[in-house]
Amino acid sequence: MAQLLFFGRLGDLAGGIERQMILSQPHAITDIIGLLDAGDRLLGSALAEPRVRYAINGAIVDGDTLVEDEDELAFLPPVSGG
Amino acid sequence: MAQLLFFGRLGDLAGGIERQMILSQPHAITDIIGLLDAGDRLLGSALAEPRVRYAINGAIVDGDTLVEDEDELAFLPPVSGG
Amino acid sequence: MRRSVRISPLPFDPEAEIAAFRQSLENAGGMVSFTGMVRPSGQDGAVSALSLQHYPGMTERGIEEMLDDVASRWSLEAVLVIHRVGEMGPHEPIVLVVTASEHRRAAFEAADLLMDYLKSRALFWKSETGAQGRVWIEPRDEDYADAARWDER
Amino acid sequence: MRRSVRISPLPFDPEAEIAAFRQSLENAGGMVSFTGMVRPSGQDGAVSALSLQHYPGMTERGIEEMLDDVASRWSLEAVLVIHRVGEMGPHEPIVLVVTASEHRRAAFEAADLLMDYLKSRALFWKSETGAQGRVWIEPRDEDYADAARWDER
Repeated sequence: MAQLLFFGRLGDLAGGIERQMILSQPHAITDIIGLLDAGDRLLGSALAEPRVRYAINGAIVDGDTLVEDEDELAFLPPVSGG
Repeated sequence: MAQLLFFGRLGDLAGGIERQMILSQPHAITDIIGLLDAGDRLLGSALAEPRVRYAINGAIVDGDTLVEDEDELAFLPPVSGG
Repeated sequence: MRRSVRISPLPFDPEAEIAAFRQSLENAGGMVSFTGMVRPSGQDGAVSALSLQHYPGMTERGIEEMLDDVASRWSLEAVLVIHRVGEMGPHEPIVLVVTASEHRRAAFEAADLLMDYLKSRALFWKSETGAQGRVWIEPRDEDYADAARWDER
Repeated sequence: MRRSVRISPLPFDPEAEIAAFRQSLENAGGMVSFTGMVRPSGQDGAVSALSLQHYPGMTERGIEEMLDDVASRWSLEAVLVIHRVGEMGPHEPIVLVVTASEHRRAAFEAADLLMDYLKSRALFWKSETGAQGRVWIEPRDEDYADAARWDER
């Protein structure tokens, strides 16, 4: 089961910071966004914004990268520290 | 009586930070350096170095400025704070 | 370069941290600190609360990489970074960066770069709760420009 | 801009001063401090004591003029300058500059400029006593260059 993390305002749209997703086979991140978009257009379009970055298991990756069932996939909107 | 102040290493050469000098008439600072030089060549040449600045009553002035008998004349070598 | 990074939901006392840091110094002649506080008025008027979120593990690794960069640019004796997360109110300290070096320029520049990075590149997400409810904050254009100053060097 | 300048032969506690300064702030989001300490090894090897002399009245006026310049360049909430004079030993604080502003850039730049000025232009004369006896210190070329950075702006 893949762990999905939604940071910042994405967590408000997703209704929580964490969500699980069962991936019977590896999926590209863009495909996963498509699946989420099918369930919630608002969330899907927010995740597809160009300023949102993706990380798999704590490393920044691009949208073509495949997510496996044991992975942690994080959606990172623009940051604002300090 | 004019008050002469010697800061930094100039005080070591002058044998103290303060010295009094009776000026029966106004003298240019360069003349006062000449008088001091006559008594102590080491002090005189240190005071004449181009990096030494002069202040009369707390205001920076140049060497032509006249010092009166009630004035405070300070010799300021290069500074080094903080 | 000695380094210490702490991300915590607990309040911290900036001056107690600065004092302990200073006492630990052996040969530094200069120490620079930056303390960031919650401003009582934010982008959207009066702020009643501020919330900071991070990505545990990844945020810390990102800051450690910034410190590798800092260590490669300047000769510093020590660096301290404390960043608060969770909920906090007006005037509470959010972030503290302290740097120490033999001569002051390195300490100033390192603290400046670290703050630029923390504001615009470190993985923190900030929201302010005011009269209009909760608003997520993004870096100001000025923050991106500040951080970009270090890219060419 | 609230301002406070103190030149004193008494030791001071930098962090107690920074804490009091921070508590006084009303709307600043950032505070920068620089603390200068006596380095145990100076230009001439181990330093056993350092002595700082000033010109009472004229030195204070010079610093007030620097603060006029600072106030004209940046929007700051408050500035504090403390400079010690007289005799002091290794690790003792010599100088403290603290600045606070709404956004951090002004606080960083103002503290940086004030330190450049204090090091190279303010009326202080410093001597170090080490193995070779007492040596008067003059600014390093770097200090003059640092201060000159602000002249064109």
